[in-house]
Amino acid sequence: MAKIGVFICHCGENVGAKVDCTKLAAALGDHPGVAVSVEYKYFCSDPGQESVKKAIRDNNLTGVVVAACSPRMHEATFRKACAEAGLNPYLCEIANIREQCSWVHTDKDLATEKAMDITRSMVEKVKRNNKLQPIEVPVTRRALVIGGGIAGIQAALDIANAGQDVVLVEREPSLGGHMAQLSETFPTLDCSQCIMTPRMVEAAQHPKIRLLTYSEIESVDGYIGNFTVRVRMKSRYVDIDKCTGCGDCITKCPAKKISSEFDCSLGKRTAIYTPFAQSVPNIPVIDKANCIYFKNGKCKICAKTCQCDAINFDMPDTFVDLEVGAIVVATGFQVQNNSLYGEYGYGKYPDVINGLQFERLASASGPTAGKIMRPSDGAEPQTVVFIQCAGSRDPSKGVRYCSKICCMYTAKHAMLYAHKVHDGKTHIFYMDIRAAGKGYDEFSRRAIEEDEAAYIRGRVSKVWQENGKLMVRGVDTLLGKPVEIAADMVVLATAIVAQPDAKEFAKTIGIGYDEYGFYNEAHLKLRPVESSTAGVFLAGACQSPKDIPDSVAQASATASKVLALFSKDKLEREPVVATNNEVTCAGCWGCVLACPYNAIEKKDIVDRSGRVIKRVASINPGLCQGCGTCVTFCRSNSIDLAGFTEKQIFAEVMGL
Amino acid sequence: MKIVARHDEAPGVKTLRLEFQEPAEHEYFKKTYRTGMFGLYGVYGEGESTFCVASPETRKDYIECTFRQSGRVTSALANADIGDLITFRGPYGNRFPIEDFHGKNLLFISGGIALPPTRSVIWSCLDQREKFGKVTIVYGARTVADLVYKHELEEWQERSDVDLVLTVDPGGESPDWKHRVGFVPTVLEEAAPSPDNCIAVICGPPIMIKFTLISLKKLGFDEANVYTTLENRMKCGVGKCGRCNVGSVYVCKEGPVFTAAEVSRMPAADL
Amino acid sequence: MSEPFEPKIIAFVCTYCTYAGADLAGTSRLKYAPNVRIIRLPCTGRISPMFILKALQKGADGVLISGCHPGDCHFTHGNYHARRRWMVFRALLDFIGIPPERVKYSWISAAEGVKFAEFINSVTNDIRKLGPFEQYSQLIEQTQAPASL
Amino acid sequence: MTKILFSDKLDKCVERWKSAGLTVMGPVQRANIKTYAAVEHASEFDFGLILTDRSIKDLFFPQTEPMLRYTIKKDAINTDECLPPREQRIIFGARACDASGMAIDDPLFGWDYKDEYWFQRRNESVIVTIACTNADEFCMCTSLKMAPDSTKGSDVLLRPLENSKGWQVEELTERGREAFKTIADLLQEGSDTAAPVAAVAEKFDLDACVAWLQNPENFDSKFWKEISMRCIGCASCTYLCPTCHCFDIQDEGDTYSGIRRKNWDSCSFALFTLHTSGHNPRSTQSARWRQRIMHKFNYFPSKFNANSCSGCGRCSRECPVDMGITETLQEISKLSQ
Amino acid sequence: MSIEEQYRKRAMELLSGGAVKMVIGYGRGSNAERRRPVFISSPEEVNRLVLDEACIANLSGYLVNEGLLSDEKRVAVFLRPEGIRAINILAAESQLDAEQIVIFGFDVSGNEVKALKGIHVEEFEDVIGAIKEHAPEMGNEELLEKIEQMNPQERFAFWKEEFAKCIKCYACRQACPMCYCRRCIVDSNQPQWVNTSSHSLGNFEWNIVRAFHLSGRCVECGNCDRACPVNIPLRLINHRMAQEVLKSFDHFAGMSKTQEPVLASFKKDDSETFIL
Repeated sequence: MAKIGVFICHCGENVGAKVDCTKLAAALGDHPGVAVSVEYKYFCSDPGQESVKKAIRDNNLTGVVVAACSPRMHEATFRKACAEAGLNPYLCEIANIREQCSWVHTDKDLATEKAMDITRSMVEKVKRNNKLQPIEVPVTRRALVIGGGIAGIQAALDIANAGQDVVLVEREPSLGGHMAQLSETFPTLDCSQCIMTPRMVEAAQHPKIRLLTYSEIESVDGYIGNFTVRVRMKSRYVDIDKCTGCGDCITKCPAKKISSEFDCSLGKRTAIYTPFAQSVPNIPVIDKANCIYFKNGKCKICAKTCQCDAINFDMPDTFVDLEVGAIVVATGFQVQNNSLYGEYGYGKYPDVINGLQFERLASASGPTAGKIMRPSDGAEPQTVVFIQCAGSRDPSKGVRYCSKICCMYTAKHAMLYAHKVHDGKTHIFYMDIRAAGKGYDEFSRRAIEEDEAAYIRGRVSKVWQENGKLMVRGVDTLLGKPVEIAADMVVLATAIVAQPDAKEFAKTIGIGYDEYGFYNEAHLKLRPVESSTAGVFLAGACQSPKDIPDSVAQASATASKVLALFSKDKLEREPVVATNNEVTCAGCWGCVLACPYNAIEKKDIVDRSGRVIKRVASINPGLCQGCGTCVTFCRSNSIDLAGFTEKQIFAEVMGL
Repeated sequence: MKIVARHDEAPGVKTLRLEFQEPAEHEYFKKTYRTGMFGLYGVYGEGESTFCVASPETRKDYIECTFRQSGRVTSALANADIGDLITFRGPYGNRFPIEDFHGKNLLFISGGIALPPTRSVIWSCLDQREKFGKVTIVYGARTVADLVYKHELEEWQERSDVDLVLTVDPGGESPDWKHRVGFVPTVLEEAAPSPDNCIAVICGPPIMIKFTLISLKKLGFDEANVYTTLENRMKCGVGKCGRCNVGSVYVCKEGPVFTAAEVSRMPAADL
Repeated sequence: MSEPFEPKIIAFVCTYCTYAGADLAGTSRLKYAPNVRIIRLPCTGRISPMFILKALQKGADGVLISGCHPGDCHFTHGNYHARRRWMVFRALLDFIGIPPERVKYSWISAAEGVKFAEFINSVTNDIRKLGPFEQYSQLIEQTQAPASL
Repeated sequence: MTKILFSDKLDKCVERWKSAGLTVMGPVQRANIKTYAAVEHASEFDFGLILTDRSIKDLFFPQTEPMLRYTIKKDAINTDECLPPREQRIIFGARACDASGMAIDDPLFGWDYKDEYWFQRRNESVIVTIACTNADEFCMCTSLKMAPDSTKGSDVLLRPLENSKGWQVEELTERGREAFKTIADLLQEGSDTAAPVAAVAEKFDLDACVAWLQNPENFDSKFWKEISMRCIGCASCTYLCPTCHCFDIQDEGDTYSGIRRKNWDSCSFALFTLHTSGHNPRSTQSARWRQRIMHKFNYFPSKFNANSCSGCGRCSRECPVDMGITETLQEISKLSQ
Repeated sequence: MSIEEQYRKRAMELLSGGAVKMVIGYGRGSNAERRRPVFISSPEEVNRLVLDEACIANLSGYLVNEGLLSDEKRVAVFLRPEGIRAINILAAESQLDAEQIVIFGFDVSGNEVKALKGIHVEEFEDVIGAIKEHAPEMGNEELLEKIEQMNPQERFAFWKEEFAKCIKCYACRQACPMCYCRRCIVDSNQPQWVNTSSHSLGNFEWNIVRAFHLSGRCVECGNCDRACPVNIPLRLINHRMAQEVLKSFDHFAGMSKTQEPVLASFKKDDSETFIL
C-alpha cells in the first residue's frame, strides 16, 4: 500500500543509550507498508538529511517518519528536507523517541518497546497523511481603524506613514475621543489639547487616511486580508463639502441650552454644534433631537445664516462599503455612571462630580475656562474631597478590576487644584496608591509632598449636605478612626468601563469579549494586540483600562501587526484547517458556536432553480486556526481537521 | 491477487491490473470467466467492494478493474501500489451472450465511469473482430477529464473498423475538445446506426440508462436486442445478503447482464 | 506468581502545553514509568470521546487526557469546551461502569515537566493497583465468537 | 394411545440430552427479555410465553458472527476461516411460526452457493416445537395459511395436554426421532388428551393480497406512501423477524489483525441500497417498506415457493409506531375487494 | 367539551382555513392500549384524532422528515411538554423554524389529560420551567437508585447484560427526535469509530456514543425506551446525563428556542474538580 521510510536517529548517545536503535529499525522494517527502515547517528546533520532525501528519491517513498527528538525541535527541518526531495512536506512526521522516551526511561528494553510503539503508531498516521499545500489568502492593503481617540489616531498615522491606506472611522462629529476632554496629562502635566490637536489635524490631512467622522460600522464580513465593511455615515444635515467651518450658524442657533456631552453636562451647547472649538473636522452637525426646526417645523435660522448654503435638512444617512485587509479596533471606554453609589450623592448633589467632569473644570478650554468652580453656585471650592476607587475594585457594586488610571489622575487633580486654588485643601480617600510607570510614583509623591494633598487610606461611607457643605464621612484605616470632612466639592474617581454597546459591537465585527465587555486579546501575554479573530487588532482602552502612553504603545503595536500583514501580496498559512463534508452536515450549527475564531459560517445549498435545499456549515480557511474543537463537536462526523484527521488519529491508536 | 499495473483514468478513477498468485484460482477463473461477470475486490481490514471485471474474456491472464475512489474499500484500493496484494472473489453473475452477437452490428453506449463493463464486451468483440458487423461506440462523460480509458479511446478512434462517438455534457468541454457536446441519449439519436441486425449494449448511471432506453426505442431497437448491466450495491455476491434485489431478481446471481426486455419487467422505481 | 502487572496506558495531549511539558520532562531528564503512549493533538478541543473508546478497544487499562490550564489555551478556549465535554463524558462512563480511575484528566503546562512526570508515575501506579481492565477485555474477547445471549 | 412426555420428566430429559453431548436450548426470560437460550435445567424454560421477543433465527443466523480472521504481516496476509463452533443442539419448546421460519429460509441459503454457516447449524439442531394453546392479537399464522401446530421446520411436535401435565409427542423427522431415542425410556404411552390449539383469527385474505401485490400497477400506488408515513426506518421488524435474512459483511480490527464479520442488515435502512454514486434505488422509506412487503409476499414466493413470513406477528408486536405486516396486508385486503 | 373534541375542532378550523397543511396527532392503534401517529391533512379526517392518556409518543421527530417543512407552510402537532422541549431544541439547532409549528399542547397526569395553553413554542416556557424545578416521576427512579448504589464493576456487569440484548436495529435512534443527522456517526466508516457489529463491544460503543450525543439534548420523552424491542432501559442513561448537565451547568434541555447547546458553550468557571 504505502511506502514509508523510517529514519531512526541515535542522536549520538541521547537516544542510542536507552533505545536499541538496531532492534527498533528491524522491527519497523517488518511493519506493513514500511519500505525503508534505517538508523543513523545524527539525521539532523547535513549528511543525515541528505540520506533521507536520497532514500525518498530512491524508493519513491510515500511518507517519512523520523524517529528522533521532539517534533518541536526538528519537524520543520525534516519537512523541509522532504520537500527538497520532492515529497510533500506534510507527508513527514516525527516520532518522539528522545524527550518522551530515551531521556525519561531507564530500562532499555522497555524504552525500546515504547519507541517501537511510538514509531509504529506514527507510521500508521503517516500512511494516512494527505499532501497539504499552504493556504494562500490574498491581502487587501487597506486598514480600517475604528475609533478616533488617541489610540485610533496613533494606529492610523503609523500605518499611513508606512505608506498604506487607512480608513479612520469615528462615530462622534469630531476626532479626539476622551483625550481631547482632558486638561493636563500625567506625569508631565502638559496640556492635553496641545499634544492632541496636532495629531488630529495630521490624521485628517494625511493623504493616506480617509476620515469618516460621525459614522458607525454597520456590518463586517469576510476574513483576514479580505474584509468587507459597511459604514453608515450619519447625516450631519451640514454639507461637509460646502461648509467652511465659520461657525456663524452656531452663534445664531436659538436652541442654546443643551447640555454639552463634551463638557460632561457642565457646559451648554447649541443644537447645531461642534463638540469643541478645535473639532476635526471643524464642521458642525445638527442635533436632530434638540433642533427647533426638527421639533416644530419652524426655525431654519442656521440655514438662513449660512452663506455657503451648506445646511440641508433633508440629508439622509449614507453608506460606504469598504474593502479592507485589516481592522484596528480602538473604540475606547466610558466612565461608569456614579449614581450606582447613592451614598456618595452623585446626581443628587451637583457638587459631587466625577473625574472627567473635573478635567473639564480644570481645562482652559472648558466651560469655566479653567477656573475651578462649583457647579452649584460657581463658587471656588475651598475644600475638595477626592474619592478613589469609586466603582473600581468593588465586586459588590462596581467592577472587580482596577481601572488603572485613577490613582494617577486623582493625584494630578489634586495638583491642578492646588495650583489654581492656592489655599484650598484636598483630601483623598484611597485604597492603595498604584503608581507603577515611568515617573508615576514620583508624580504622586509630588502631589503629597509639594501640593499637600492629604491622602487618607480608607473608604467613604456617606456624603450628605449640611449647612451648604458636603459632609464626607469615611474612615481612616491607618489611624483606625472615623473621619468627617466638610467639603465644598467631591470628586469621584469613577471606574473605567467598556462602551455601552461594546458587546453588540464585538458581535458585529466577530471578536471575543470578556464579562465586562472589554475585548479579548488572542493571548494575554504573547498576542496582546491581536483579537481572537485573525486580521482584527485591538488598541487602547477597548481592551482594558489604559492610560495614554499604554494606549499609544498598543496602537503602534497594532500598526506594526497590520504592516506585517500588508508586507506580502498573499498571506501564507499552515494548512492545518478544518473542512466540512457538506453532504453529511446536519446544519445544527454547534460548530459555529464552538469555534473560537468565528471561522464557520452558515451556507445555503441551493438547487438549480435557486431554492435553498439545505443549510450547512462552511469553514473559512482564512480564519480557521486549526484547533479542531469543531471536529469533536460534530455529531455526524462531518468536519475533519487536516493534519490531524479522524483517520490519522484512528490509525495512530489502532497502530499502537 | 497481486497488483501488476496501476493507471489513473480520471480524477478519482483508477484501473488496477491484477495477476493471480494461486494457479488453481487462475485455472478456475479461466474456466469460468465470461464477459459481463463481476467480482468482489477486497482489502483486509477495509472490506470488499463490487465491480465488474473490466478486462475481456479474450484476455484471461489477468483481471483489470476500474473504480472510482469514494468509500472505505475503494480508498484502500486506490492507495494500493504495484506489488501489493488484494483479494478477489468471483467471477460471479451472468454474462453477455457474445456468441449470439456473431454476425450482427454492435452499438455500445456508455456513460462516465460505466465504460468498464462495456469495455469488457468491446474488447471481447474487437479481439475477434471478424465475427461481427459494424461496431459503433457512443461514449459520454460529464467533462473531458471524466472520460476513462483515454488511451483506448484514442486507439478506437484510430481504428477504421470502429465508429467512436465521444461526447461531453454541455459545459464539460475543454477548449481543445473536438468531439460532440450533449447528453448521451441526444447524441445517440444523431449517431446511432440502423436498428436492423444490431445489438445494443448500454451501461451508465440509472438516469442515463432510463433515457437511453427511450431513445433506443424511438430509434426502433427491439428490447430483446438491447443489453445492459446493472451495477447495484452488493455484499455477498452469491444471492443471499439481499441488497441487490430489484423486484424478484437477485442482480448478483441472475444479473448483472439483462436485456432491456427483462429490465422493463422490473419495477422501474427500484432501479 | 508471575511478574507484576504492567498497565497499558494511552494518553491524548495537546501539543502546546502538555506535549511541551512532556518534552520539558525529557530535557530535564526526569524519569517516569514507560507505560504511557502519547498521541499528540493540536488542542484539547480536538480530543474526542471516541479516542478514549478506541484506546480501550486497543486494550488500554487506562487513558490520560491532558492539556493547557484554563486561560492558557493557545486557541483561547478549546480547553474550556473540552472540560465541559469531559465532565459529561466522565459522568457517562462512570454510570456505564467504566471506573473514573481509568480515565484521568489533567492540566499540565509547558513549564510543568515535573508535574508531567509525577502525573505519569502516579497514574501508572494507580492503574497498576487497579489491575488489568478485565471487564473491558472480556467485551473484546467476546467479539471473537458469534453473538449469543 | 400416544407417546407422552410428562413435564416432571423434562429435567431428566435435559440431563440426558446434555450427557449425550447436546446443548439444550429453549424459551427463557432473562434480563427483561424473552428469548431462546441455552439452559442447564428444565426449570429455566418458560413455556408460558406466547412467543419470545427475539426469534429463533438468532440461533441459526446470529446478529453478528466471524467469517474469517486475518493477520496482516508485511509481506503476507494470513487468513483463517471460522465456521460456527461445532455444537449439536436441541431447541426445546420452539413455536411453530419460528420453526417454519427456518424452513422458509432454507432454500434461500441453499440456492447456488450453500451457506455453510446456516446449514451447519441447521444440521446440528433438532427443533422441538410446542403447539400454541394461547395466542395474542398479533399472532397471524392462520392468515399465512399456517397454524399454531404447523409442523413445517420442526423435527418433533409436542401438543400440550389438557391437564397441563405434559405433551403428546409427534416425531416428525429422522433427526427428531434420533434425539428422542435418547429419552425413549422417559416417554410414556398415554391417552391424555391434547389441549385445543389456540384460536388465531384470520386477519387478512392472503391470496387477495398476493394478487394485488403481483399487479404491477400497484407498485406505484399511493397506498405505499400512506401506509408507511409513520415508519421511522428502524430495523426492529426485520431483526425480530424469523425469516428476514439480509446481512452485511464488515471488516473490523486494528492495524495488525481483524475479523471479517457477517452482520444482520435491513432493507429498512436507507444505506442498505445506496450506490457509490449517491444514487439510491430505494431512497424513500415508503419504497423500503414496499420492498419488504413485496419481497415477502411476491418476490420471495416467486423464487422459493413460499411466503417469506411465518405469521409470528413480531413486526407488529414490537413496532415502535404500531405498524407491521398485519396492518399493511389488512389494508391491502381492503383495497383488493 | 372534552379536550379531544376541542382539539379536533381546532384541527378542523386550522385545516379548513388553510392555516396549517397537516396535523400530526394520535389515532387508534392495533389494540386498546396502543395509539399510533396519524397525519391528518384534510378537515374530513379530524375524527381520526384521538387524545387520551395512552397518547405518550413524542411526535416531534416527524417534523424534521425531509421536505415536510421546506414549503414554509405550517404544521400542527400534538405534543406533551417533552415534545415542546424537543421543538425548542430542534429550533435552537436550526432543524426547523418554530414559526411553522402550531402546537396542540397537552399533558397527562394519572388518567387525566390536560390541555396546555398556547400555540407557539415560546408560550410554554412557564410549563417547561416548572418541569425543570419539579421533574415528574419517570417510574425508573428505583432502578436508577439501585444502579447508583452499585460499584463500577457491578454497574459494568449490569449494562453488559443489558447491552448484550442490543441488536443494533437503531430503533432508539430512529425514534429519537434529536437523532436527525443525515448520516449517523455509526454509518461514518472512514474511520469506523463505532464498531457496526452488534457484538458486546460494538453494542457498548454504540450506546455510549448515542448517550453522549444526547447529553444536554435529551428531553426524556422516552421514545427510545419504548422503541427498544429488547427492553434496554435506555432512558435511564439519558436521564442520568440530563441530571448531570443540570447539576453541572444548570442546563435544562429545551428551555427555549434560543438556548445554546450545552456542549458548544462554556463558562470559565465551569466545575473541574476531576481534573488533576
